[in-house]
Amino acid sequence: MFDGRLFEGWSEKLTRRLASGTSRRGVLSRVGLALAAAPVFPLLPVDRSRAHAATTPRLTEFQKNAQVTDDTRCNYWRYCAIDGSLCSCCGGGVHSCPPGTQPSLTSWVGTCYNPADKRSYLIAYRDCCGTSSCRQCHCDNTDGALPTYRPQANNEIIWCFGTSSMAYHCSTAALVGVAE
Amino acid sequence: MFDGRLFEGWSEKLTRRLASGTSRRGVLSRVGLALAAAPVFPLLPVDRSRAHAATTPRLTEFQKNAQVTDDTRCNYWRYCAIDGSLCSCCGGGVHSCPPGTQPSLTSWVGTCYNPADKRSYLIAYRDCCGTSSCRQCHCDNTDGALPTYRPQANNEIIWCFGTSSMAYHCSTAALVGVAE
Amino acid sequence: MLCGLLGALLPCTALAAPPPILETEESNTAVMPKPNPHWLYVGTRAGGVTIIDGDTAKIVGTINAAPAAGFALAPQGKEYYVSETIWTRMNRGTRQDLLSVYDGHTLNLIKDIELPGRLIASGRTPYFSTSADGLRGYVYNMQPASSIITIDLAKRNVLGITEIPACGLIYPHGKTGVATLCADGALADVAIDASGHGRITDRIPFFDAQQDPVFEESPVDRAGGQALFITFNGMVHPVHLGAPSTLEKAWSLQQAAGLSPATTSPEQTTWRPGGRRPFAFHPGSKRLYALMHEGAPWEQKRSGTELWVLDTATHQLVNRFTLPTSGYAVGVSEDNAPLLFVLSEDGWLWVMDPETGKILRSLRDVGRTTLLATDRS
Amino acid sequence: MLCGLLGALLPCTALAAPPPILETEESNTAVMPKPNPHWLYVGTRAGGVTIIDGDTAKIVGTINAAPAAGFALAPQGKEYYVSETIWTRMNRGTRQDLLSVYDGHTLNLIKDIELPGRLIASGRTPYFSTSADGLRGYVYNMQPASSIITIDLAKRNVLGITEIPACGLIYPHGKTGVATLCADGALADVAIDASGHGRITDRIPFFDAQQDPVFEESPVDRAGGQALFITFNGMVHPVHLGAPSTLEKAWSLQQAAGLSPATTSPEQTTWRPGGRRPFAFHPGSKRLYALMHEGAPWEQKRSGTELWVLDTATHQLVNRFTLPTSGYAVGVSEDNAPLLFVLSEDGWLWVMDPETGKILRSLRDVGRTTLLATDRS
Repeated sequence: MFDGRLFEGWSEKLTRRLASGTSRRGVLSRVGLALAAAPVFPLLPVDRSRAHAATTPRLTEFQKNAQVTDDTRCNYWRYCAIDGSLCSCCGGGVHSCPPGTQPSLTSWVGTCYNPADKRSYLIAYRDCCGTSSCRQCHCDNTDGALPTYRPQANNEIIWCFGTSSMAYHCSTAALVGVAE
Repeated sequence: MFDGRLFEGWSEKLTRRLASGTSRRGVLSRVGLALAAAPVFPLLPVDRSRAHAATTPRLTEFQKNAQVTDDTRCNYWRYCAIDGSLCSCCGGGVHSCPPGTQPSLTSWVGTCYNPADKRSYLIAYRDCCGTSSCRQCHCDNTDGALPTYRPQANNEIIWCFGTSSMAYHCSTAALVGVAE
Repeated sequence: MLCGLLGALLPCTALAAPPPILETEESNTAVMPKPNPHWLYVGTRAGGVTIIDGDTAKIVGTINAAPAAGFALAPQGKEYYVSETIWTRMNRGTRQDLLSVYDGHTLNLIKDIELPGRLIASGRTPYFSTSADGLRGYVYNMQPASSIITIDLAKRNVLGITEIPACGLIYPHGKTGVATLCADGALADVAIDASGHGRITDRIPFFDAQQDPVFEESPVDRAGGQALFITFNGMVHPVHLGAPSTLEKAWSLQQAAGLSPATTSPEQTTWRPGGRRPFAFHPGSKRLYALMHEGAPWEQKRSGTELWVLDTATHQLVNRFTLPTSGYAVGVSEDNAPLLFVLSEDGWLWVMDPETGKILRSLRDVGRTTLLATDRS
Repeated sequence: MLCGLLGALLPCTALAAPPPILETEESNTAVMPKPNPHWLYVGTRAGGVTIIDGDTAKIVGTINAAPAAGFALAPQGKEYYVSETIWTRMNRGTRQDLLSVYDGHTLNLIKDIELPGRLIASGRTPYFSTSADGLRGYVYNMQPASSIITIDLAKRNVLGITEIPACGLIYPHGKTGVATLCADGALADVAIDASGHGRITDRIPFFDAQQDPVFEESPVDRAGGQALFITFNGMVHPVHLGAPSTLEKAWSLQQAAGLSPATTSPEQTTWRPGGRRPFAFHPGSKRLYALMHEGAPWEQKRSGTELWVLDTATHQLVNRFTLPTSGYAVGVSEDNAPLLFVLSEDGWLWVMDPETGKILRSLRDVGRTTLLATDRS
């Protein structure tokens, strides 16, 4: 169920960024965890292991209860690994930060199953930062969430790297590609 | 039921402070509200109007339910006008600040009725300041509590004047005299 | 369907066109929609001012604010103002008293205006307010002498300090008028000149500050200069704010409902106003909304189990609404099709029809409310 | 009684000696009592570390801490350390990463040691810890390169930075030993010299970091160097930390209870470990305490409905305690008459007898726990 065009669109950005200069490569080689600080999209390994064939999905508890219509509820399909307040409840949207906040330049990533098209997608969870905490619609979903030694899948880090303020406000869930 | 000795002991401090220099008097005349910034005891008007004769008390709702044995509960008699966390629940005591905090040098004041001896006492509510909020045993009693234009009876002000930090931690209730 | 017709020859899923793959998305930041009079501004104990659209009961945005902040709006929501105190090291370091100016469209910080001080207390409307035209800001200070700090909001600087000995709180009216309340139970008119300096010009004693004080959150229509100072017992003292201010005939909330007026007697259990912000006034209809509970004196912060609707022209009770959960703060939008807002101690916002009391919408987890504001623009 | 004998001649109250008038009081500040091993240190989401005496379930004191702080103790509670990040203007201004040192007797701030950085995340034990003798502090940093900042706690200065590429978290042992966990499922030994600089010396791969990772809050006895790295599925990997560290035979929590081992299959509903801090280890008795719930994989933060007691020598379940409210974090005092502590998501502390599971004492409104610490002194 891999869609080459869209996924390549996403990985193309990745490749462009990787080629954008020696200094960044220098940083990346030190990071080692495929985690980058500054670019618009985070540098991520593709999560192959948790992808599901469309025909025979073995669903997690979250996936069994996931819905595709209301992005202000914790069981909206994209929120499979979100930890925090939903920006959809705070004046933002599923991939939009509320006014007065900035999206983090890095993010953690989940692989979520969309019950409508039975595909799995890569979701970048970007924190929105800069203003008093929203405190609405708090969710703590943990499908595929990993400890800090796998930071790109960790939802407890305040992911406000690269923003002018690290005050946590809420979290978004942008679709960044199809999981293999 | 006025006890001259004890009350004079308290008012003596007051008088000493009033006589302690021109500069302080200059401040006091500007304040007008009988509120002082620095000394150990706050400068207070005696609350005559809310005192009760021991023989025929007309009790407020708080006074009817007040008890004299457990200073970690909101209905302890001295807490008739307290707003905040009880320091007795936070590692301090009824007139002691918990470790790492400082008592405010000024305070708000209540007149509370002691059901054990049927006397009314002046209670100085001093905030303890300097460390993260305690959050235990929150009470909001309002017997005789007045708006900010009567600050000496106001329990919403953060009374951390004169301490090195104004971070609110909890509130104490020191007995400072007998009400007339 | 073709696969159905073909029966078992091909499974249906194999022939149906697969749904299109969802498109990838960029992250961005929303801006504020055009303000409307049904927006409600709610300050909470934990900090932050939440903006909620009463027409949807959804959050539109959040303005950053420290705990114990004050809040005010420019007309038409062009700017938002937060008065706050921040230390360089959280609970230690250098104290900074600030008036933080936010852009109404982006909610981005425009400027921190440094203040010479401010009272730090659980946020109340008359600790920080603006003139009716929004050109001047007034910050109440007490450290420990009482004063008003006047700010030029257009030039973004502090004009000056006016001492108001033995008085406190700020009730601006019109372009430059300011009233305050005093420890002896008087209303005082304060004249503040263009340099921010001034003095008390008049004093009108009208209440017993010790036995039956007026609520700090007494409602004032800044544009019209109409104030309703309401005592703990429920006596309404209408005052036309001006230079000098003029007092009108007082009336009783209980008498408006056909009851005896409340007294300070501990034995008298009756309906009394109470809560964090017990009153809201709608200038167009001259209606007063009051959170009421049954109880004894000195329970002035107790939440209301009912919301009373009163006609301030006839001094009559128009309606009584039972609340779903006890109300802690009430607000009413200032337009001609108003919405009524009740915040409860347990964190609910109830959006109500002011004519019928019907719950139109609700929002939970709003947090413990301190400030509540609406704007007519 | 005289008044009784005199009967109606005089009312009893007129003759009885009036009770003495209560004495006036001075305000003062308490100091900390002598620490004992039954003290529990609880960090909360809202900030602050609360010290609770398990023998009374009462608060002894509170150490100031910003949200997302780390916490560590000097031996015998002589000093307390908070690693925290504070901006000069709350949510704006200059970032300050600090290791704040508090006196154990007065809880007064002794010094803020400025740090070159730290990871800002919901506080976890292996983000900030000390050597077993308390002479060195280690702060985990990731911005975005992973590193360990080593602090000389006696001299109160930063020694140096050791990069640990592709690894994270800090598990100190002994005087100078440090282990870390890596993205590829290995444990790495880190040698850090007296200048605070160092490198990874050994790597022992032992778990699948993607499918069945080990919990961050896996228990480690720093003094003895005994670690129990436990996976989401409940496989216990005993490691003797050293230079190099050595791996012992793994065993399953479920098998210890006579069940099949848990797998990553979504279809398998079984007893699984979970919570904010699901494990506590008592070095003296070699017993492991684990918060367990019935559920599917990928619910690793779900609170435990039961607390399991396991013998780590025999790999046998010793006891199962049903909890009054679901447990979020567990701790056990390190003395020979230990107390068991369970914090619940709804803010309760349950103090339990580790032998019987009996609730000895409780405290409510503790707040949402992040960190939990005990000390053997």
